[in-house]
Amino acid sequence: MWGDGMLKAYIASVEMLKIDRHYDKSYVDMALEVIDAVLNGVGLTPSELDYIIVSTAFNSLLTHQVGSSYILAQYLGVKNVNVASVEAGEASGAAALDYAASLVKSGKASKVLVVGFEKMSEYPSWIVNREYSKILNYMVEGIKGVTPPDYAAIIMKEYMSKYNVTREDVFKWSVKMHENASKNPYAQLPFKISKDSYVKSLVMSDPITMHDSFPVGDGAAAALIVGDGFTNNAPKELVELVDVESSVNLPLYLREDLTVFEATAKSLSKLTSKHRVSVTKDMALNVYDTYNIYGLITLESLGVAERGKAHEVIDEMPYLNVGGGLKARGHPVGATPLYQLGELYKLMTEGFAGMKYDGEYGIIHSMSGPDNTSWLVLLRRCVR
Amino acid sequence: MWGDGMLKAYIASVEMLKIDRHYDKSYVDMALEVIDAVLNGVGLTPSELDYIIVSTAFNSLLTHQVGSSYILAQYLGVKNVNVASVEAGEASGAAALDYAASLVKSGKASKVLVVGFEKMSEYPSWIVNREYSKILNYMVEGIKGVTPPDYAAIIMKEYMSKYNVTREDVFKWSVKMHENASKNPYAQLPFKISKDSYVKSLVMSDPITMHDSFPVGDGAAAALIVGDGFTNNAPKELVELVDVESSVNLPLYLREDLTVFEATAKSLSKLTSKHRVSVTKDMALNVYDTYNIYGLITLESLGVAERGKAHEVIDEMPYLNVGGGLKARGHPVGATPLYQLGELYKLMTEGFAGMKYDGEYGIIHSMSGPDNTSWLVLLRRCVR
Amino acid sequence: MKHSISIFWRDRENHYKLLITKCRNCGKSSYPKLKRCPYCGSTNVEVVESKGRGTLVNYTITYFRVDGSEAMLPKVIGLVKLDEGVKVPAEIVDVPDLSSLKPGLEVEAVLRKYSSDDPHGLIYYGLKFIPSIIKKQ
Amino acid sequence: MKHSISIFWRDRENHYKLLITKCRNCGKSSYPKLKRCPYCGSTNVEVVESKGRGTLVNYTITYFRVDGSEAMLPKVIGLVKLDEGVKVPAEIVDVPDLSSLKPGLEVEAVLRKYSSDDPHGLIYYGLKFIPSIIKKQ
Ligand SMILES: [Zn+2]
Ligand SMILES: [Zn+2]
Repeated sequence: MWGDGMLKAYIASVEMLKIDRHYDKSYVDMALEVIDAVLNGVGLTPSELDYIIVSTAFNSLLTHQVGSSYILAQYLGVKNVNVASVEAGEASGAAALDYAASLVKSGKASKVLVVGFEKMSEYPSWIVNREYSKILNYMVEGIKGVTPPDYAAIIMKEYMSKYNVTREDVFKWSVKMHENASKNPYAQLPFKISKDSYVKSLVMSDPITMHDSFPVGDGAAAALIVGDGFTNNAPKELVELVDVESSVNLPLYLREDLTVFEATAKSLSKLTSKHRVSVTKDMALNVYDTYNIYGLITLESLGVAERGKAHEVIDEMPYLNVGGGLKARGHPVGATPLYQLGELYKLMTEGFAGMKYDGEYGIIHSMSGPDNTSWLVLLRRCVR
Repeated sequence: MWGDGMLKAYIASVEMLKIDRHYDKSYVDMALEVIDAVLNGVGLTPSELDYIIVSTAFNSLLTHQVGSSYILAQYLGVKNVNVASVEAGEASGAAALDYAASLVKSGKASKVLVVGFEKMSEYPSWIVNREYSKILNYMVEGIKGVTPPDYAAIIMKEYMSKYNVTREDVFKWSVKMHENASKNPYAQLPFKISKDSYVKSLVMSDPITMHDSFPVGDGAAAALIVGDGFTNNAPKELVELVDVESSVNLPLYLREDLTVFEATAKSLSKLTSKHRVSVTKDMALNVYDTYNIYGLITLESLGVAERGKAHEVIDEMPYLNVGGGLKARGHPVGATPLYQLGELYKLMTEGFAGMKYDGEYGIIHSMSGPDNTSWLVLLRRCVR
Repeated sequence: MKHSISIFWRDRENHYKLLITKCRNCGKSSYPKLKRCPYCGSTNVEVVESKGRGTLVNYTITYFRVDGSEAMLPKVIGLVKLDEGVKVPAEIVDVPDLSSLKPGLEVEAVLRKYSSDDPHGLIYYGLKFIPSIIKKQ
Repeated sequence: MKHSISIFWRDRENHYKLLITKCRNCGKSSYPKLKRCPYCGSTNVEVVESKGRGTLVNYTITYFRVDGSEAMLPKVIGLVKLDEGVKVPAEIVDVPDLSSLKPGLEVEAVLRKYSSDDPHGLIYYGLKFIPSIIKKQ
């Protein structure tokens, strides 16, 4: 395991694009925009990068481009750099951060740029829905027309009935996420919503409405991951990319209990045994909430709330999804974990959304579908 | 850079599936078959793996599956493992090996399984051709109907005219590859061909015929990459995964000289400056020859032949593409670099295709399109 | 293209029959026909055919469009627990009154159309579930 | 779906006009209209329009099918060197006699149909090249 004697990896910069339907920007335009912002911010030229790691889940399906990592490098005008894409469904960005951290910690590279992007608005929504549904098993689920919101709906109904939780209780998640997003300049839906706005919202898969789910939008975010050498000129507050761990769960239909995310729990127990961290209410935490119900179950699976009680603790968590979560910040899939990283990185250093976090650890949680694979990224603030 | 004081990564096993149109096997069937073979060979269970890194370029396009890494893990019945896919167009497998090596060399993992697969026979050939063409820039080339064999044809014509090389000279590559493949039990086209068989072969993009290009086939290959700890019980001859380096070239239409692969040359110069290796005629070398002409130009770009003279040296290279190259072994895209690895690994240890290589270094060359990105994997035989 | 004929055809047994994988190692059953137990990874499994009856664990009425026509919406997607103990995701059809749907409802498998390629393309058939009460009537 | 309307539309200038990017940093020209020089990475670039004339660097007569119809095959795909010095990949059309094709042949840009979505879908237009001799006749 990554131990104390080894090289360390740090976040040197993260830049994000406001999530929107950017009809005027290609995936290349979006990616280059955030790459430029990162490089300009730290005073590097593209040719000084050792690696560009791309995170995208759908670029080959939605923009017809395989090998977008080298296409990007060609537009950027760099030749010496190593480039590749990483994909783990909706958790692609977390896996890309793992590759980047491994490169730095192995001594192979000292300046790795991770860029996540997704261009979700090139096709009408039924096509985007169809392609998005390929995160489930096509041979078993996709071919029968079973889609991600269908599973969210079934999980939500099971959860409400098992724990005697109301529709309103679950919807508290949306309300909090929109409240947070209203202070996030990069959020797709930066406005507050009322506690019963699901009533008039379009139903996707009952009881999941548009207001229980993420908006479809384009986005890109880039992070520069560096080794010790680069941090000499770094600001006083530095964020270490301590570790990345993930696990796999059974497909939903094979699970005994539909209302817990075992891969999420298992990934945390890996981090706990290696770093003695646990998730607390006052921790900076950024979790995947493709649907409200997934946010709640994630908190419970991370041990920060009792089963069925997450809706009671979210108001006691000041640093939970400060950017508004997937629900309100948005979910440009391959980019989402990079947005999560950006929000936490800024929260732990310069401040974000009017807040500043002084705790030691921050955790990012990303998953694909309902916990098919779940990834945790552990960040640590180092004061120098 | 990966230095002498760092942890090292080794190849513990590589297993391959005979390349064919496996209408009876899904990508999952193929992948599990080679994963099983690797694990059984070394006496591990799936749950002992730290990581499964998938290499595939087209699985989301040709089998409708995003997140195939966790789908595989679900079929395999493992939960603790970290899983992700790596994609770099046709060079995906080399990038996957780089991620694996980084994990081992950083101390993050000690048992990383890399599995490459591609299911090329789920759709009629015009659809496969269309999806395959997405390795070029869709916005510039794809949208105009410019395809990979078109570029190979133009490059070949430029090469023949510039160096006064004949059609027959170029075709020597095919003849040698088929000769080699005839001894490779995993090859898709394990038969010899005559030196003028292009005459009766179907034209793809003139002068490129089916016999100048790779066959379309399904395949899967898996490799286990391990750290020092695991090698205690290893056989006497061990292969180290020393390094992986890559570079990016300009798109073809922006190149001054169409008859050289600068990214390939640049990647070699990176390896040379770090490890003082150069490519020699008696070295075990496995290069990408999606088209004959690319094999020849690659040899020249690697400095093993003068420009325009590669066809004169291939008969002096006993360990060149011993499996028959992409031309005759086949090219199940995401799996191809793993087949290259398997052939070299076996050649350097137990022997392959009736041969045994006793030299110190072996090199794998993989690229996407005509040198858009080119990757080199450096292997070293360690006698203990 | 929407679907691949070979992907469908290779798995036709699972589309035309409800097959269950029983693990001789850990004793658990799973869906569909598999070569390896998804719970413990053992390949010591046997495949048996379900009688095709079960109860609804839960369901959703969905308007989420994944093809170009709205004609078929809403659909009912449910998770069915077979009498043999395993759960299966499937479309529930022939529901006379959507308000009659509830967890515990008895359902049974029927062969129906999944989808078709293009207007003149292939039609794919596979298993869906109907409320058992319909057959009893 | 075959193409995305927004992908095409966003880049329509490059499909309807032959645009060249000139770098003020390294002095090199490139195709198409770009925000950054692909040779040196500089963003100090200007975009100019080509006169649309050039010569064939080389070409291929291709039978490689990437759509469902064989009607359009063979096609000629060439690399054209514009008089302004940059190379452009493009389809060469209206060639009266394929044997008249050779490196150095004078060609010029014309607007033609690229492709169309479905039988009743959108038609995409863009630049191709024809032998200049045709216009002179
Ligand atoms: Zn079992
Ligand atoms: Zn320049």
